Amino acid sequence: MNFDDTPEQAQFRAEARAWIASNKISFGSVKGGGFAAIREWQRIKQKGGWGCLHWPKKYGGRDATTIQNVIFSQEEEAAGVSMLSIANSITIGMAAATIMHCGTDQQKQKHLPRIATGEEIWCQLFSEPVAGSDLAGIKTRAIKDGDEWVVTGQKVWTSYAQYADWAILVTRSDPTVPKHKGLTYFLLDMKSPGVEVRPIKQASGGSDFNEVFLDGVRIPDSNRVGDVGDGWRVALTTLMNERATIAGVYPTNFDDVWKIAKQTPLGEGRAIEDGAVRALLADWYVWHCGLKNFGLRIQSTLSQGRTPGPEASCSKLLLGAQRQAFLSEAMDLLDVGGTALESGSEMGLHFAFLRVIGNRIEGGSDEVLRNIIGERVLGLPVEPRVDKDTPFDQVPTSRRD
Amino acid sequence: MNFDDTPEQAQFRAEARAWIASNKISFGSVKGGGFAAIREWQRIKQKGGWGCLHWPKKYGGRDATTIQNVIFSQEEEAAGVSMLSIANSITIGMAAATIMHCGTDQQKQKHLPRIATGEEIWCQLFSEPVAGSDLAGIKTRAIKDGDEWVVTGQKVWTSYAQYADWAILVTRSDPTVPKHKGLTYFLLDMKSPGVEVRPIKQASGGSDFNEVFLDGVRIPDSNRVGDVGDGWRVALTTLMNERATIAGVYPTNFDDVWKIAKQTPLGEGRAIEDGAVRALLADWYVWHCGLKNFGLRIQSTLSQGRTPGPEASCSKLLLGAQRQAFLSEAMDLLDVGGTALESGSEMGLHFAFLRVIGNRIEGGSDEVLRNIIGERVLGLPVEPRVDKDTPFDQVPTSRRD
Amino acid sequence: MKFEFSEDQEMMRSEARRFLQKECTSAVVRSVLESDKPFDERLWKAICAMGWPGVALPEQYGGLGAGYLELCVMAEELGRSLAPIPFSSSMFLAAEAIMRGGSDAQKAEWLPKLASGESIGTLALGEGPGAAAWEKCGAGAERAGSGFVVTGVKWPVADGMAADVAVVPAKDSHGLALYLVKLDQPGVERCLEPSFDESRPQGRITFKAAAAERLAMSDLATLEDVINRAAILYSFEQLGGAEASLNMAVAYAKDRYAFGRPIGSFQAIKHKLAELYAQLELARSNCYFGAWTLSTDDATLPEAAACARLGASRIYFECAKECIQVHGGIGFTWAFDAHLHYRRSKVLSAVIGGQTRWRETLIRALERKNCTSQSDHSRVA
Amino acid sequence: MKFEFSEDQEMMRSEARRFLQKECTSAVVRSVLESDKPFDERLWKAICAMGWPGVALPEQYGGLGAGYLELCVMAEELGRSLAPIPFSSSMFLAAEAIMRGGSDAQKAEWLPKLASGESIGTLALGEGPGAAAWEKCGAGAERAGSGFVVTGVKWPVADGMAADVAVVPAKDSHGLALYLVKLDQPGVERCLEPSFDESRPQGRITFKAAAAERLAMSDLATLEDVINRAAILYSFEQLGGAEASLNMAVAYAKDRYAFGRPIGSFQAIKHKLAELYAQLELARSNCYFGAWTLSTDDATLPEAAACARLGASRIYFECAKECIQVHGGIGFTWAFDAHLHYRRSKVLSAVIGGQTRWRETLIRALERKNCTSQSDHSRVA
Repeated sequence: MNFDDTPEQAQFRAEARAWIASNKISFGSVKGGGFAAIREWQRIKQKGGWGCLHWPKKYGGRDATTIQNVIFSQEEEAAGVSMLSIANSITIGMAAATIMHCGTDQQKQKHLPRIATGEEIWCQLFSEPVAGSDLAGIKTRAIKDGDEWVVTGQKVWTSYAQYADWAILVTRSDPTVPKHKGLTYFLLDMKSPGVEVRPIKQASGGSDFNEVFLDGVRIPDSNRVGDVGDGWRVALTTLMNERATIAGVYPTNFDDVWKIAKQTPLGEGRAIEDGAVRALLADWYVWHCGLKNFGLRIQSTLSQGRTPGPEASCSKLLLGAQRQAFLSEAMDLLDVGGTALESGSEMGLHFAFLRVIGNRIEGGSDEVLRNIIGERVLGLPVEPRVDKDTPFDQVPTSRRD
Repeated sequence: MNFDDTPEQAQFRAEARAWIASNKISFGSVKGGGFAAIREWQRIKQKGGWGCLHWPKKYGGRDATTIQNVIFSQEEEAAGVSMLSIANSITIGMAAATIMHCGTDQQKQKHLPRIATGEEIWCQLFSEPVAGSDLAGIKTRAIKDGDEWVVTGQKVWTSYAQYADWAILVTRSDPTVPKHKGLTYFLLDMKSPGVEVRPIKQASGGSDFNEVFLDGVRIPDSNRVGDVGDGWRVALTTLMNERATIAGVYPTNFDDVWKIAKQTPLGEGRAIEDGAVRALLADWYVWHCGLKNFGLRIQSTLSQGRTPGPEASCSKLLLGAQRQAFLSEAMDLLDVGGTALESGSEMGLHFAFLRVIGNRIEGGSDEVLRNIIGERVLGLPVEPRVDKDTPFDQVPTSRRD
Repeated sequence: MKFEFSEDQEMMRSEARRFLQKECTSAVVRSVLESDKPFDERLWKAICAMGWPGVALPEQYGGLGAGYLELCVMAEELGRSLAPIPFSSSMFLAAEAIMRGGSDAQKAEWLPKLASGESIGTLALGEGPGAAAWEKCGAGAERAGSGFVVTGVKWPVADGMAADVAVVPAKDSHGLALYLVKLDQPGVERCLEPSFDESRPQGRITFKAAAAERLAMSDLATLEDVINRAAILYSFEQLGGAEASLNMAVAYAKDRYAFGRPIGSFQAIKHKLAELYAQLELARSNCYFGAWTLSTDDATLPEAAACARLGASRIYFECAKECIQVHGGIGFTWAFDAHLHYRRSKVLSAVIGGQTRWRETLIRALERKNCTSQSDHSRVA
Repeated sequence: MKFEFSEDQEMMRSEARRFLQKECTSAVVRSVLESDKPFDERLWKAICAMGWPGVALPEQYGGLGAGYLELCVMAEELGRSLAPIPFSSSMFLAAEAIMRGGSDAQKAEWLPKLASGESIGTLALGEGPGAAAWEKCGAGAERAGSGFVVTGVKWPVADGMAADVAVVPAKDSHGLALYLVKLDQPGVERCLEPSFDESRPQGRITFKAAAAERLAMSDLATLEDVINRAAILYSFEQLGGAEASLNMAVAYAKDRYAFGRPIGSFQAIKHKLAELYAQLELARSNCYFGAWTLSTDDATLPEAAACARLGASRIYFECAKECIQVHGGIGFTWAFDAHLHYRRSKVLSAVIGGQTRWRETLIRALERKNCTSQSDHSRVA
């Protein structure tokens, strides 16, 4: 065991660090901020040859290894620019990855260069109000009309839809066959007539997500990815890359609770002097380190040139519910004062305690992840399925059915 | 809300108390102890008119109300003789109740008087190695032969089988129909040839239960309860009474852990001075009182002349796993010394910590109780069943099937 | 014995529930959540008109004289409906403090006004974050003429913007005492203290030599007694909220289909809800026992209050949290009501001190009794 | 970077596992559990013959000089197979204490014997129930001639009946120090101390002015250092046991049918096992980090050791407990092996102090660092 770079890795890291140091920008340094800055950082990176490291050379990448990708991300984080790249992970990590694996040559030629330079930002149109965990249950209908498809339906939980130029989209092209067999996958120009984006206000107050309404939106058949009816397989390619994208960012709030424990009165002294608080801090720290060290094991896997399997979901599963329980205890330490904004805002505690609700749902709910680990890691048998071999339009979707 | 007896109840309680005080015996006061004493206490009670309070007069009872039954049990407990009655609860609470509800007149005539006087002790032959939670999956086969049935199979988890004169028994009389429809219920003379009782040694060291092997045991058809193939309905009658029997005895060990916390060193002082230990004690006490007060609500229901429904399972569900978790914490307080027998035996802690394993399994596992509460109390829908309408001999019972 | 509410009490509950279902809709709760108003006046007035606030107060003070069990029933229904009104601050805290600590004159002056809703009261307990011992309070009081003046800052104060009068713990030369302070006077400044649950706004109140009256019986023991009694009443409010969120989750689990089945048929959902139901019933049982001690002034009230509060605080949060989880994405939207309970559960579990404080309160009460635990079932088996 | 075991280490693991599957069957474990023998001699001799005990010891002291990572691998496999031998007492405790605290002469005298298995060592740490601070130890030492004598009672002592020599913490005029005491001398009396896990017997050792030798480096810090290092090694033993019980449960969940389906297809079982697996992987990650600090003598060893120990103690108990539950009735029988892990998990989690003690150890270590936590991911998001 060692945490040392190989000589090649060390050299790569040094180059990356030097390049980032002399080229880095910030949200504030770009006019318009936000996605203008995100696009600009991608443009600069690509110009310098760092934009799409792991892509093949012919699409503007440099055939980098996974660990080189990891090293570059680490250096971006160390330089404080990682937020400029993370926000673009749906574009690079999911849309581009899917196009690369399953797209036509024409689609690759058209989109990959523009993705590489930050000219195209993408969003993901998968989930629907009726289909969250049961993603294959989507109802958004695509009907063939000559060389085009006409798409109508409602998508939800779409990050960055308001900024996106393009979207990856799963639709139902045939409701008379079993659910996984009637799906078709498209690339959608978000400026098409009939596309409407509405932000969703979350329980936490912010709006990280949107609803996207599709009303008679026309998509050329040339924007189809994979065969008609083969959309589930393409979607799985995207989702496999989603889990890789979400893994790794784990705010545990340990430093926050430590500060709270040191500052907050309890009984005759400070909270940190109390045995129960010390036990809480200890359990919190063990969990915090567990997530961190689990992440190191995933990095090690990548570093050895292997691809992490479904077991990588462990940290996502153990993040949300535990973080929520711990934050609840932190709120409790503040006692009567814990519900006032000042005590909360100082630490970002109230926001974290509301936002954490989403951690257990987004990117695979706890229940879905337990199924995945149970079935794909431990090899436990699946449940009897009442919906799998039935034509989709005969699967019950409400008590009335 | 009040905890007062009505004048009638108070009078009944006074009579019961007086009678118990002047008639009570102990395990030690009867030659042979154990079941000899249990039989003797039942005999004495019946002689005094207290043996089977809630039975109809014609079978030797006095048509008592449920609350009178409860009051008598409370007085037995206060007088320290409740263990003499609890051990007889399978006989009175389950076997006699089933005979009373579903038995023939002849069966009632034959058994009820002898049960009332302690001459018959009964055990329950339901569970099998292949059928625990899925009780209707039993395989013990009953084949009709003239006026008799020939029964072969293996039963397990049978309390008191070594002391019992008779048993209530569920068998499979027809494996070619769906599982719930091919069962038949019998009364079995435990002295029949082919009955063999073997104690099971538990993980906790003791032997509360037995295996009972049935090898070509002949049972006259007159000992059948209910119709051929109607055994499931009869068994449900028994089980309904089992839950009522198990409810109410809740060792929480709170006094034990309090003592441990006061006596055990921790850091520079005693464990009870530590905040984490105080938090543990508080949570333990809240749970302890919750179980106690929940029991009072069940008593109140009985006292009002109503029958508690499946929601009475709540306390059983919340007993085992929580008690096990708490006892584990108590062991932990003893630190290095916690695994030595002296520290354990003083408090009965090691035994409790092993025996509690069974609390989560016996009398309805936690998983079964959650199904019951989910479905029968909250009205949540059942799972799709692959075994319900299939002939029993075609239901898969192993990976080979 | 009868360890449940009476038929009359259950009838009162049905009426209250019917009324609140109609008059305290989610739109009413949100009208306070999404504005700066300190409470919903229309609802408060309607409730006062029916005499609910005074349900447990003696008739001589303008109350209905029904009793504490009836107040518990009301609390449960108000909690169920997330009522955005200062009922609990005014009645569980201020009125209780005056009943327990006030002179006859103080009772006669204030209780009728609180009972009728003409005045709203509260207890100004908090002094910022942390579970410092109550007696470490920073506010001070001193004699001024025939009365007293109080100086200090209290925050957050539940219904601090709605209240006309506050009971204020402050230290004088004898130690901690309780003072009645009218809030519409020059010596009092207050502002909205943004709260984790804006449907139950809190205030920050600064007392600068504010004119005050000392409660007749007025020491740390009185304050503890008031808080213990309030804990039982709040525990019913929490119980109502817990049951409402659990019911919401159960209903959704029956209606929502995934994979061709109602999601409530999956054990992941079914067992979660069954476990919550069982925990809720255990918590309810402790609340009932608390109610009984409150209605009979039983000596075990302090432990019973702590058990009720600890159990109810925990289960309300659990139900509110898992209600959202069962709903999935929709549960995490602002437009859906599940988060209202998530927020409310945290505010109610903090208002008279959190779990850390109450665990300690409970253990101290047991130490005082030298652990004669309520039951003798407690033996190793 | 490479945060996993090397190919060579994994090959060593495979060989160890193959050997133990064959030679350390449940029958071997039960032969100790159900008798008074202090360990299984045949297994111990075979293991010593292969040089396993000395895997991490320098070659000059008769070890293989492979390193601590190799010792961690061995510990995991011994834990997996419930090996009823004094490996951990002798190597994690006694040999570590002598390595860290012994003079060259002490090392030269004892380490080769421990490495070869000619002698068995242990650390006589416990003085009855409770997590009293180590420095409150009741045993005492004083000079006697050119050496020392130790007086006191230690119980329970892991492998106390098997050991030939014990490292004994005792107080002398300078405070706590560590003494080497041979156990076959008149000043030592010992008896079997019946244990929660009789497959790992414990002893009670009474020292009555027993001749002793003081370890050269010998103070509270040395003791703490030894215990921290042992914690990492034990955590691997615990990890192995945890994985074994989880695997047992998973296999049964695939094989056992109820309601016409394998029980592992029910979410009640599937999700329980998935959750345990995830928790186990988190615990494993902390153990790996501990192993790395042990192999590099990194300054973060104290925190890393506490994290490894707390996580591994918890997950072993959870896996052992839920393994029984998944098995239902059969899991609760003596004849079935699940309870062996239930027992072992508790003994291993107590042997160098329980969770209460280790939580405190961890927080003190963090306080010393003034909380420069290992990561900077830790920010509110």
